[in-house]
Amino acid sequence: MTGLTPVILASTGSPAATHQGAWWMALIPFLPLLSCVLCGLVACVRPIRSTKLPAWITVVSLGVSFALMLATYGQQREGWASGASVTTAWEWIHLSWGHEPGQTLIANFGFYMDGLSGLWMLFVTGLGTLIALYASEYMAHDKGLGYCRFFAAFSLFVFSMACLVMGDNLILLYLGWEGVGLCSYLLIGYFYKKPSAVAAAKKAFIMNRIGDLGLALGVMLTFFHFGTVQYAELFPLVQPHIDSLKAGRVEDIPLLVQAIPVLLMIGAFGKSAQLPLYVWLPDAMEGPTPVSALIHAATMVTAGVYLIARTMPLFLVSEWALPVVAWVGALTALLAATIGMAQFDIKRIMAYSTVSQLGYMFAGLAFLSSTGAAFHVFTHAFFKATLFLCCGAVMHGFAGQLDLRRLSGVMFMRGWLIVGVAMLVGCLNLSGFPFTAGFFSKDMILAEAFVTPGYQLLGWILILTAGLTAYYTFRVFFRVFVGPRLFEPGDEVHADDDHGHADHAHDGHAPAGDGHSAEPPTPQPHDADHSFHPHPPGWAINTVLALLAVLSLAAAGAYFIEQDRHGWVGSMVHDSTAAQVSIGEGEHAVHAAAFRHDLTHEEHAHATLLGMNPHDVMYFVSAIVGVIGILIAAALHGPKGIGGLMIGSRTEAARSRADELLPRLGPIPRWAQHKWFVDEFYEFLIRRPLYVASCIFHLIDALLVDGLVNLFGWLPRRMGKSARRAQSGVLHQYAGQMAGGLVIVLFIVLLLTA
Amino acid sequence: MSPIALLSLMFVPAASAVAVAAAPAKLARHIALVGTLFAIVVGLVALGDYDWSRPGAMQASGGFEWLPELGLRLSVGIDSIALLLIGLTLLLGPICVVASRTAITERVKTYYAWLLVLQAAMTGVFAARDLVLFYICFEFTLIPMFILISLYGSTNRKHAATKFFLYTFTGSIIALAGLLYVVWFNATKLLPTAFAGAGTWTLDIGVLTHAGASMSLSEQSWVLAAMMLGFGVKVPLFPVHTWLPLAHTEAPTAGSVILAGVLLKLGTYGIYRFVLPMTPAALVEHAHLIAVLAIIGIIYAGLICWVQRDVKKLVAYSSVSHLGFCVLGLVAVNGPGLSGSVLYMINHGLSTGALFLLIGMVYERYHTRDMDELGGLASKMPIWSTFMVFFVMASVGLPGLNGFVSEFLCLLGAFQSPSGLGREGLGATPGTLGPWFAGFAGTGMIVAAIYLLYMTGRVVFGQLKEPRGHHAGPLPTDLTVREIAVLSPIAVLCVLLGLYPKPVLDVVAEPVAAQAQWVWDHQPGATPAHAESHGVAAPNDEPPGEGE
Amino acid sequence: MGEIIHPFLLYAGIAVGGIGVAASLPRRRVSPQLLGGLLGAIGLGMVLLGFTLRAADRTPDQMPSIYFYVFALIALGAGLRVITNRRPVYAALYFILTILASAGMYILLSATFMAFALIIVYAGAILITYLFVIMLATQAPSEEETDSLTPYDAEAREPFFAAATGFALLAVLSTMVVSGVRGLPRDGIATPPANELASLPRRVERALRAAGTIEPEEQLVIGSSGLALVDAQARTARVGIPADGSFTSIRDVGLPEDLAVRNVESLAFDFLNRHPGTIEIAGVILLMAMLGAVVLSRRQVELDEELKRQQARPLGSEEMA
Amino acid sequence: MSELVLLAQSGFPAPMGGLTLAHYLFVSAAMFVLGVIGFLTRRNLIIMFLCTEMMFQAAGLALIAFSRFWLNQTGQTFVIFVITIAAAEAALALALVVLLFRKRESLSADEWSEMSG
Repeated sequence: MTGLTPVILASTGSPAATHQGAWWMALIPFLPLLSCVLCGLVACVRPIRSTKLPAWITVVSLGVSFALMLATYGQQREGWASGASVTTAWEWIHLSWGHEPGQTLIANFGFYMDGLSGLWMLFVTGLGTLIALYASEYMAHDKGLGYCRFFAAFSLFVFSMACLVMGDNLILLYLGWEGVGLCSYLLIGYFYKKPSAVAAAKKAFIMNRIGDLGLALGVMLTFFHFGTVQYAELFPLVQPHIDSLKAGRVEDIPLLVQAIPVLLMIGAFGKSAQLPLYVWLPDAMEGPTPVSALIHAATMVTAGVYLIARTMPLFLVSEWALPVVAWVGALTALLAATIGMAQFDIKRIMAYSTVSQLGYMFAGLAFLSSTGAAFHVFTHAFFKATLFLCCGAVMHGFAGQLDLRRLSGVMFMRGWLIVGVAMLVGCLNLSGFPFTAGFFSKDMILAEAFVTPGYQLLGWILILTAGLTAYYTFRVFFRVFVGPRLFEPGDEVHADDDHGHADHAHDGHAPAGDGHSAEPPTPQPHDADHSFHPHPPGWAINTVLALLAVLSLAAAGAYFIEQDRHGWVGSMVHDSTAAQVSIGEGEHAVHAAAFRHDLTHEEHAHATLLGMNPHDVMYFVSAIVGVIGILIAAALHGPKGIGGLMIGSRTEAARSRADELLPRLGPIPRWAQHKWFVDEFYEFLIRRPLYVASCIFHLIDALLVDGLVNLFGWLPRRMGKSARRAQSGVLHQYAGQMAGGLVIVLFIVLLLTA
Repeated sequence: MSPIALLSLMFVPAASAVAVAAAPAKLARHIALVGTLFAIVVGLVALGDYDWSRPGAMQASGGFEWLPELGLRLSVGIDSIALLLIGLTLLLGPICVVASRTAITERVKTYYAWLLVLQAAMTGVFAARDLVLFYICFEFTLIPMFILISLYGSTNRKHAATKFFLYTFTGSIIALAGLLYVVWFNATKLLPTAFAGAGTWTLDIGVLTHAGASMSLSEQSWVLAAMMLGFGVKVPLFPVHTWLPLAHTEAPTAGSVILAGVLLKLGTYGIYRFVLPMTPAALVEHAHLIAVLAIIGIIYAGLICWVQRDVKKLVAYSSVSHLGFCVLGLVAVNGPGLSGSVLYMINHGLSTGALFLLIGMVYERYHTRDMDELGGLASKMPIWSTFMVFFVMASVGLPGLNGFVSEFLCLLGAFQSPSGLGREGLGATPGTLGPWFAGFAGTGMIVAAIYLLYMTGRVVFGQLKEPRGHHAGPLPTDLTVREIAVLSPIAVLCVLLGLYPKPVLDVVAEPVAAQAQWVWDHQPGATPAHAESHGVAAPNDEPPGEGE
Repeated sequence: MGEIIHPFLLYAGIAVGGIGVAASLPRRRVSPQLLGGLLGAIGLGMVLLGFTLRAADRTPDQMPSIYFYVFALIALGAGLRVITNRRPVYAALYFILTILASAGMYILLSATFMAFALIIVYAGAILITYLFVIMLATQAPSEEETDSLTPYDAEAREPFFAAATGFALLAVLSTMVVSGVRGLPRDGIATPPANELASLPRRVERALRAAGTIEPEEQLVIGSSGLALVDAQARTARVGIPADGSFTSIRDVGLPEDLAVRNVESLAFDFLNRHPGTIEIAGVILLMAMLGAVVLSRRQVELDEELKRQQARPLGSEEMA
Repeated sequence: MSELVLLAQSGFPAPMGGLTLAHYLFVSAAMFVLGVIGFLTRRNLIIMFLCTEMMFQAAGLALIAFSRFWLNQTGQTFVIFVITIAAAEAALALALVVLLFRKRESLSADEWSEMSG
């Protein structure tokens, strides 16, 4: 033991110092849980089952939660600077098997509120409310049991997410972690009749489970080493290690402690869809679009970011954790962007862009820019939700059509303007167009890559990725929303007539094969199908989209509030356990790896990019890269003459200059379109061998293990069978055996007595 | 709480069994239901006297002379762990009776009578403080189960019943040999001055516990091997598990529920009650081996689940996988591990029992459990599907439901080890295993997700698929009120134990800590000073759970 | 072994006897019964001669009783005929002969009561029952085949194997006999005889009066246990004159030399006094046998054979898993 | 007191007369073996029972010889018992034989082998 004494707990002013929170803070998670139960009850009552009641219950409860969160913010914002507030609902796990430290496991249903949780909870509940409102219209065709199921799971998700974010210990975080996984499973598999949806749900859950195992082991190791899993006790115990890091004594930090973040990180990779566990997220687009927007874009997938930010002190003291996070993040960002460029399903493109952006956030964390990562999470939540909801609106209106080659000029159709504008706003944000929110948050991360020693290469990779992002984002926009008006309805066109029919799988994306074929589909003039008319979104969807578009632009404002503390987000993050590494701390950020790096390379010059301060120059670099990306997209996909741009050339829905260029690139686009065959790779390298192993085990079990048992049963049976012949039923034989036996026995007696 | 109360918990079902046998067949199930409910009432009344402040003590202990010439006493007594398991047994009683209503239509009297006898025997196992009483009850569970399987099972029932009987019987005979060695050792090798009861021919479990701990390491190892073989078959541990899928597949629904719910726990309870305290040194010495078997079981059985076509067989194999965690926690011999295991016994009984009930309900409607013939039942049976997903999630170990707490604690217990990866931290709990064991066992969580979701994906979700030539029976498409009533209490308990396991953990903590302390105090070369370092001041002279 | 019988004589005799018995067992074609009987007799003779020679070595003064040899030869010869005769009736009759010879040997052994009981119960009752049953249970001879010899009577089953087993048993048994007898005194008597006369006061008194040893007013003194006061060696008895429940002028008188317990008396004494439980058990056994015989011989409902067989099949053919 | 008197006192008037226990025991053994051989070789149920009776007889002879040898009556008492058993056995066995004969019209023991394993 290294003399870790509880004295540290007493150190006031540390971000880990806690004070009692208001009781109603516990309502923030439990209102959604109540809503979940109520939705379940509604499903049981036949007369009200097929109304929109579940949606309203959910919207109201989430709204109240959001209001409570705002109230909490207002009440406690000042307090967070001196420490988190904790509200304990009840004791959950409290097991004591000795009196020494480390022999009591306490994990309460306690809620921990500091800047980081506050930030997350604000957008979780806020976006949750908006998206629930959106979904109330979006899912209206499925009123009945499915509707109840959807909103029950939706509410349960918010509850789980709240537990994840607000939990005051790692085990409650784990509860939320798995809980959001469950809800994700249930909602991806919402259209349970579609085999692809069921498979995607399963894949998501299992992939997440792999990560969860890492997280669980990390939690156990934390408890094993520190004897507690409660943040309030844990982080003070980490402090000595950070101190020894600052003092340059890296070797004083035990290996065991360094292993904790490595395990936690696996969990984060799973939940946030990073390499190598990212493959579930694109498939998760099988779920209804609001789900994709809330869970698979805005909130759940950022849980990994939250985890790392929350346990940043642990990550700091590890030599390997943050570098791995950095590389994984950057490579994921690049890989996902390349795949996104080659997809045709707009929702999938958005999914890959999510993976890519998450990569940015991870890289940001690894560059010790928790603020940057958190800010990107914050802005990303808004603009990605906007993007997804726009895609959803398109899908809703065009009967499930998502193929960008079959849609064109949607923005100029009647009633679609709001959708188009919102989409444009989202795309600009995603591309990092100057002065949008995405622009500022992305820059923060990119600049930090050049500030932190040893990460320049990653910085360039991320800049390249930013360009690619701009390209594929606007590829969607140019193909689908502008240009000549044209559409083909999706495969749900006939189901349009019978709303509410259970078989009606609304969100199906383009039929399998279409998404993968390099050949553009044969355009079919829409008037060939007289029965179909796209129906523009209703008030709920429009309101939500408009609101979100505004919010996603307004999010940039957060950058300018409290500029001295790196914006509003920065100030929030600063008042949390992630604070140690917020930039501009005076004491400059260090972590073990960087420290090593410094030791080996004696020169500790201030980092520069192109000879200037990275933070300043990055505005220009990234703006230029983004704009170039947009221009390329416009040139390759943009319609002729749109918005005064002279470079566009597309006159038909499905034909663009890009299609002519594609063959020249050889097989690479095809490979990218097939997601670099990663799924197949996993299939052949992991799933298939595992399945074969299962079959072999099954055989072994039946033949060898059970065979041995049967052999043990067979032997006496065999012996009995052979001995059975002695029992012939013939009296003489028995008598002969008796007489012979008598002779033998007497003979033996004689021998013994002689 | 008096021993009379405990004995009456055995007596009530037994008397009801006689009543069922005597009454007309029409009344059989009503009498059985009343009997099991009455047993619960008796249990609750008796619980009023339970002293919650001393959960570790053997309460209600006492008994009657039985065959004094042979040293036999009808002595009973329970600590909180036995209390919990008896509670589980009592709870499953009426559930099984109600669940069998439509499934069993022939030879009704025999069925319910044996079901009740089974309950009496199971209660006896948990309540017994006398070795022979324990063993008689332990073995007596076989006969009713054998009859339930061989008379009311499906096609291959005779084979399954015989295999079940012979397999577990052989195992427990070997365990008995080990236990009798301890009896012999106590009577002949120990001086009467060693402790109260030493040097006499006694069958008192408490005395034998003391005697076992005084054996030499090699003796303990042999006794350990014998007992692990016996109890391991019952659990079932990896290489001796093959009777279980067969028995489960063939057994009637209620039989499966009891088999998974309680009978398997007899094995883990035996390990807890006998193996741990009687052979402490050998257990710590060989814990690795047992743990490796448990881990192989977890992964191996889990993967086998994946390729099953029969839903019931899948769940049966999942029991093998799940109980691997339980054994892992037991052999880790520390607070979290043991608490987790005890909790696991309860939780597995609830969630797997419920899964068997659900499968039985589908089987009653479709007369098949083949995943190739069934699918997408969510659209036809939404209530059933909701329950199914719920219990699958409980079984997967989703936090917030019951399975998680126990699974996590088992793994946490396995994680703790003084010989782990450098022990600089506060993790001062002794343990026999180490992080690697927890890591490998943890992959079982992934495997569990794989096979259970695979099953859910096929049976609950997907396109509706019904067996060809299916005719709707007398039962409605979705669950009836009776079936919902059967499942609901289990579901409620699952949520309660998942969100608020504290009451259970509280009562479990003390006996479990004493048990672990006992084991660590009886290591070769363990001194009170050593015991001090484990966090308990006084050297522990009382066997865990001794004294009223 | 040498002091009881020469081993060669014993084993050679047994072997010759065995060959004789094997030869004389009924066989379908040739069964040289005469030769077999002769060989058997030679074997028996060799063994008995062996015993007698050694016995004579030790007590040259006593002539062996010729009756024993006669009875032994008759008993065993008739026994051989029982097992070799093809006709059950003759076999039963020969068995009566065996019993009679045995009874003779009983008399030689001073077991007179048992000898007669044997003849009455065995030869008289049991064997006659056998004869009845043999007559009852014989197929009526058909017209063409007056001399109906059933096939199962005509042929012995594995005669050589059986004879070999049997005579191996004999060899082992006689070896045991010889080695067991070796250490015992030649004529027995180790235990002092039980003072049975004490239990027979009236008979003793009658003998004393007949011999005139006591006065008419004198009576045998009866002890508190109801036994006469006869001394341990059965030489004297105590007599006295009864007066008011007690005896006066008590004296010991010698018993007559010829006063002896008769065989039947001592047997009855032993039987009733020392083995009362045995009688009870024997009675119960006889009762049960009677009940059993009644139940068995009652005419039963005739079930079709095939039907029964089918009913029996499922139980018999049940495969153990 | 002469040996004869002693004998008489025990109810055994006659002397052994140059014979030994071994004589009788051998004859008894030989008779027993004849019974065994008969039981093994003959197929007629009645003769088989006769053979068992012969074995009883042999046992009785040995018991009487022992009784004489030890000068007590226990052996003879036992023979009474043996005769009782023999009678009971004869009654039951013959009843069975009659029963069996009624079923199969044959006395062959080979006819009855239902108990084959």
